[in-house]
Amino acid sequence: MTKFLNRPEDAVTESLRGFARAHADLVHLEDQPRFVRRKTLTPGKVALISGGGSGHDPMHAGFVGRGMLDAAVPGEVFSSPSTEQILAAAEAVGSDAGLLCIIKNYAGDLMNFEMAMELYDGPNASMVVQDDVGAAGGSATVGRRGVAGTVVVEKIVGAFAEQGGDLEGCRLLAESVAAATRSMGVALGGCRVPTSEKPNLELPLGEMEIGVGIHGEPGRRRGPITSADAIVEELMETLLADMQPKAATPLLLFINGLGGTPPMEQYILYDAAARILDAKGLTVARSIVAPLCSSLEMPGASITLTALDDQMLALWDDPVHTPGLRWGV
Amino acid sequence: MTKFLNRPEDAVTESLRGFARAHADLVHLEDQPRFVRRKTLTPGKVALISGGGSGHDPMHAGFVGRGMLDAAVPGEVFSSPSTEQILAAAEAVGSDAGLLCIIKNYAGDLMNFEMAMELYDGPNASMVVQDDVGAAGGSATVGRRGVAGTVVVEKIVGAFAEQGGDLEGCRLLAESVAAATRSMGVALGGCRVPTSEKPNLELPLGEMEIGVGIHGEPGRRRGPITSADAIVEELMETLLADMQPKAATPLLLFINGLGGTPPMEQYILYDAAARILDAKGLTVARSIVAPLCSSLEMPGASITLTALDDQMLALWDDPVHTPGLRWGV
Amino acid sequence: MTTTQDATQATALAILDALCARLIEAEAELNALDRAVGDGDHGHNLARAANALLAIRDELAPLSVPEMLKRAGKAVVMSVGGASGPLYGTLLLEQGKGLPEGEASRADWARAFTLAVEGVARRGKSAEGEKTMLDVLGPAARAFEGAVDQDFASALAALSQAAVDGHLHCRGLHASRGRAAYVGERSVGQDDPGATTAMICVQLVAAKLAEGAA
Amino acid sequence: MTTTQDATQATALAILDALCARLIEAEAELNALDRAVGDGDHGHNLARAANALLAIRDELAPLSVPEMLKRAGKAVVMSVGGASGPLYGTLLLEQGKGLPEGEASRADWARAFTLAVEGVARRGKSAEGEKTMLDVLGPAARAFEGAVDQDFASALAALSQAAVDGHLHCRGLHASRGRAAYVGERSVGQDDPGATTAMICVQLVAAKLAEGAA
Ligand SMILES: Nc1ncnc2c1ncn2[C@@H]1O[C@H](COP(=O)(O)OP(=O)(O)O)[C@@H](O)[C@H]1O
Ligand SMILES: Nc1ncnc2c1ncn2[C@@H]1O[C@H](COP(=O)(O)OP(=O)(O)O)[C@@H](O)[C@H]1O
Ligand SMILES: [Mg+2]
Ligand SMILES: [Mg+2]
Ligand SMILES: [Mg+2]
Ligand SMILES: [Mg+2]
Repeated sequence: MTKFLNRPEDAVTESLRGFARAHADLVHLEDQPRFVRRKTLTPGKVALISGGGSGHDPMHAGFVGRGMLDAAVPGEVFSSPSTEQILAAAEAVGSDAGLLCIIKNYAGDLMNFEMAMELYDGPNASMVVQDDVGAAGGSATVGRRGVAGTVVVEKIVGAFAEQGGDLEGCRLLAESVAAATRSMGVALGGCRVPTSEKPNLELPLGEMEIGVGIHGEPGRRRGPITSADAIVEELMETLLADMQPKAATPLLLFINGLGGTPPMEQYILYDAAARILDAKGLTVARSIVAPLCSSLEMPGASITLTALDDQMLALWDDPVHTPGLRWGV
Repeated sequence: MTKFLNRPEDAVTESLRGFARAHADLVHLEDQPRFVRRKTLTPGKVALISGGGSGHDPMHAGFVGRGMLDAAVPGEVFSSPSTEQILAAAEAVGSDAGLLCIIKNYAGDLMNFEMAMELYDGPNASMVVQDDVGAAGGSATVGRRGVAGTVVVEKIVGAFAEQGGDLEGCRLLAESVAAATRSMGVALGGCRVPTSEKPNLELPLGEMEIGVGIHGEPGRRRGPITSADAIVEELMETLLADMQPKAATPLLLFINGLGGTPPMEQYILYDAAARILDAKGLTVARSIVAPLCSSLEMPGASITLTALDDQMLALWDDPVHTPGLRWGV
Repeated sequence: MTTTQDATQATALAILDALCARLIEAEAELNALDRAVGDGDHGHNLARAANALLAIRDELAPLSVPEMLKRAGKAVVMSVGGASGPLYGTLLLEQGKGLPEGEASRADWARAFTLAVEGVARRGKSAEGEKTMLDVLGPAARAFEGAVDQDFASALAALSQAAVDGHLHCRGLHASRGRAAYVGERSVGQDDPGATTAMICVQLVAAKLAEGAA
Repeated sequence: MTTTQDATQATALAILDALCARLIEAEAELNALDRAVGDGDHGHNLARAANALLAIRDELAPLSVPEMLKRAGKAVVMSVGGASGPLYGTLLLEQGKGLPEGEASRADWARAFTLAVEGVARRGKSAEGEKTMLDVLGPAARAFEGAVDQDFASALAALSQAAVDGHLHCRGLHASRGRAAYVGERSVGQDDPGATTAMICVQLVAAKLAEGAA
């Protein structure tokens, strides 16, 4: 396989070992059951945990640190972590102030977090991110998938928890940010799970999948690759139609690389998206262009928009110091 | 082409426009002639400029900001910027304290920087990074290529200039850091320049190029892809044989993704490299794992080692606030 | 001297071994099915479940059958991950919980199976007709309970046939649960990975029990 | 009324136009040659040079030939980038500097060409034998200077032939300058992109002058 691997089954283990060592100033890796937690916890703070299948780095382990998560629970590649892992992470970082689980909307994640919280003994709450407007079906029954918008929730609520927000406040804020957030992706090719011989999403050369999920789930439309402007226009139209932001609302515009698309192209997409928002008289208040919720080496990108209110905007700007996201001095 | 593009010829222009807008708090883009400079210059500071072909993001434009570069001069993809561009950047950021050019060792970069400095009117100095031990030939006549080690030079000397280091001090430090730095890359596939129909570096599936350059230049050996451990061992043996670090020397271990290799694999490589250094009794003092000197979407990575002295170590830790590299609070 | 109790335990362990072997063997095939809905881990998840069970086999061996099922279910629930970990774990756990301690009749077994399938539906917040494992498990449980008064071979045949029919019917459904729900219309005509493993497991259990009964 | 001066200017402009057209046309082919050394921009760089010259054509047109060459060289040096921008720019600039203002003899042209090639070598800190454009330009300049006393057609033929021979000889060399130096032994047997453009340009200039002379 065209990958740097020893035994494919060990990919997540070795990668997390390297990750924990490279960022030993910020995080600590527990094994059996496996989770990543902050090196030093802040007593009395509401603890934030998230988790899900691996292969979306830096999400979530890369967001453990000051101003974001207290623990992250990585499953196998593209596979929900187990109940046991989530419970162990909760017990390690949960405080009397409470524990908030930020869950992406996938059946496995939902069930495992739910069962872990049934077993967890402290005050806790959960919220589910469902920001992906790209899929063809699903929303009526299972809701929408949780994708890159999760990073926005983790950043903003992470800052709020750091400032002393209480559990119910954190949960409500997380719900508000999630409700104000929409994402949609596009892939120009597939990605390969280390232990699989075949790619997830088999796209003929020159075709793209509009509305793709972060595991290569099919989207709403497949067709020949068109210009960056035309692609962005299709994504933005869908996002904006669903979101209906008011003209004065400050928007966060987040271009997320899916892994195989270099920064040069991510910035081309950003430029196209910003031009569209300008033309509609909408305001880009904050921007981020980076592969924060990736899909292994998938060539593709997603666009996330969040309609920020004043509180969210201030919390977005608050310092964050994690392996995968840093700012504020 | 499997890329997000409008007119391929406009890729660099549109991407830089997006970049400058997304990071308008930190940088400013000039056009005709084109360069990126800090939004606010620090008067009296030695100015640092670098530049080279585009396609290596975040290098160099992503390193413009506090604690690193004052200006970056991006050429077309994989092609040196022109004399005119470099001169314009120099004139925009150069100060009475002087201007230091950090140049990667490629004929075009050397000549264009040299000519620009012949025309530039203020105090200036230049230094050339040649850290790549991977190539088969070249070093006897043209020296070595400049690759990811350039980032280390820019970071450390950037911090020194910020602290008030003078021009000759900056130049000498840059030379010392460069002399203490070695890099070597490996590619598992090629990359495609937007305006080209064909990939740079045509590797049969399942083969790797050991010692590859950051434009897909052939390395010293081509062969079947082996395990991550075996690949890292080959790179590390070559680096360490050339470098001969003393056991007590604090090392910077920098795993650089070339673009198409996801963080999961970069951390697997880090883990392998760190284990090798441990086994040899060498000390990993600082670590960084990130695609900082990429080659478009090339699947591959490079390893950079720098033997840090106390001054370099302290300067490495100094705050840096650029679009592509941030830390320190 | 072998008691009925021993025989039942031995049968349960033999079925456990066979199931684990079969799931480990089917890993690649099940991953491929799951890849069609943009995922690809169903085979890994089930193989992980099988390995988790084999790892505690010595611990399971001396237990009574209901305790064995509960312990096995807990291990799968806790350690496997994915959607199928909790779901198949719940199936085992609830099957164990539904059996009386001591001697259990065939009717007890059938009843417990129905209760276990209901437990899965609760855990998944789902129902038959949504193109999941429930579209195999539900009909299978009903068929077994309906035929349990007949001779054992016929009851097992009905169980097995219902699983196959359920799997076939499931293929034509439009997914509204799990990852496949996002595929929309494109899911129609494709096999659901969880329904496929459910059929494989039901068939294997029926065949093993039939062997024992013959 | 057309003066000799006008005629020379017109010839120079005609050559400029032909060169630019030829380089723009050859872009893809030259990129392909450069890709073999892991780069792929030589064609772009030369096309950019051609376009930079076409963009200032109106400014060049009224200039004397030496001034025209200097202005053209400066434009290429300043605005093209890559290694070939400075090198070809220097070639034009030094050719212009090497010519006397006013009427220039063929010997003056040949001398200036030799000086210009020396300028390129200085700029590139390189010499013949390193598998670069110099391996075409050097022999071409010597051949022209050596044959300039013969009739013009023969001198041009010698110029053109030397470029072709230089290019062929260059193919067998081991690169020790430019990007190709890193390819090591693998460069032997491959054409150097800069040497190829040098041959194309020398041949085209010779052919154009021969037309004019005929
Ligand atoms: N809510 C649910 N209720 C019942 N079964 C479900 C549900 N969600 C998923 N499934 C079943 O689980 C199978 C997928 O299992 P698996 O691939 O192991 O987990 P994941 O979906 O987390 O990747 C589906 O094919 C389906 O049969
Ligand atoms: N130092 C040098 N001296 C002379 N010619 C050189 C030198 N370096 C490169 N060249 C020539 O330049 C050509 C490459 O030009 P180009 O591809 O445009 O620039 P770059 O090498 O910067 O990509 C080479 O084929 C070679 O002929
Ligand atoms: Mg999964
Ligand atoms: Mg080049
Ligand atoms: Mg699955
Ligand atoms: Mg080139």
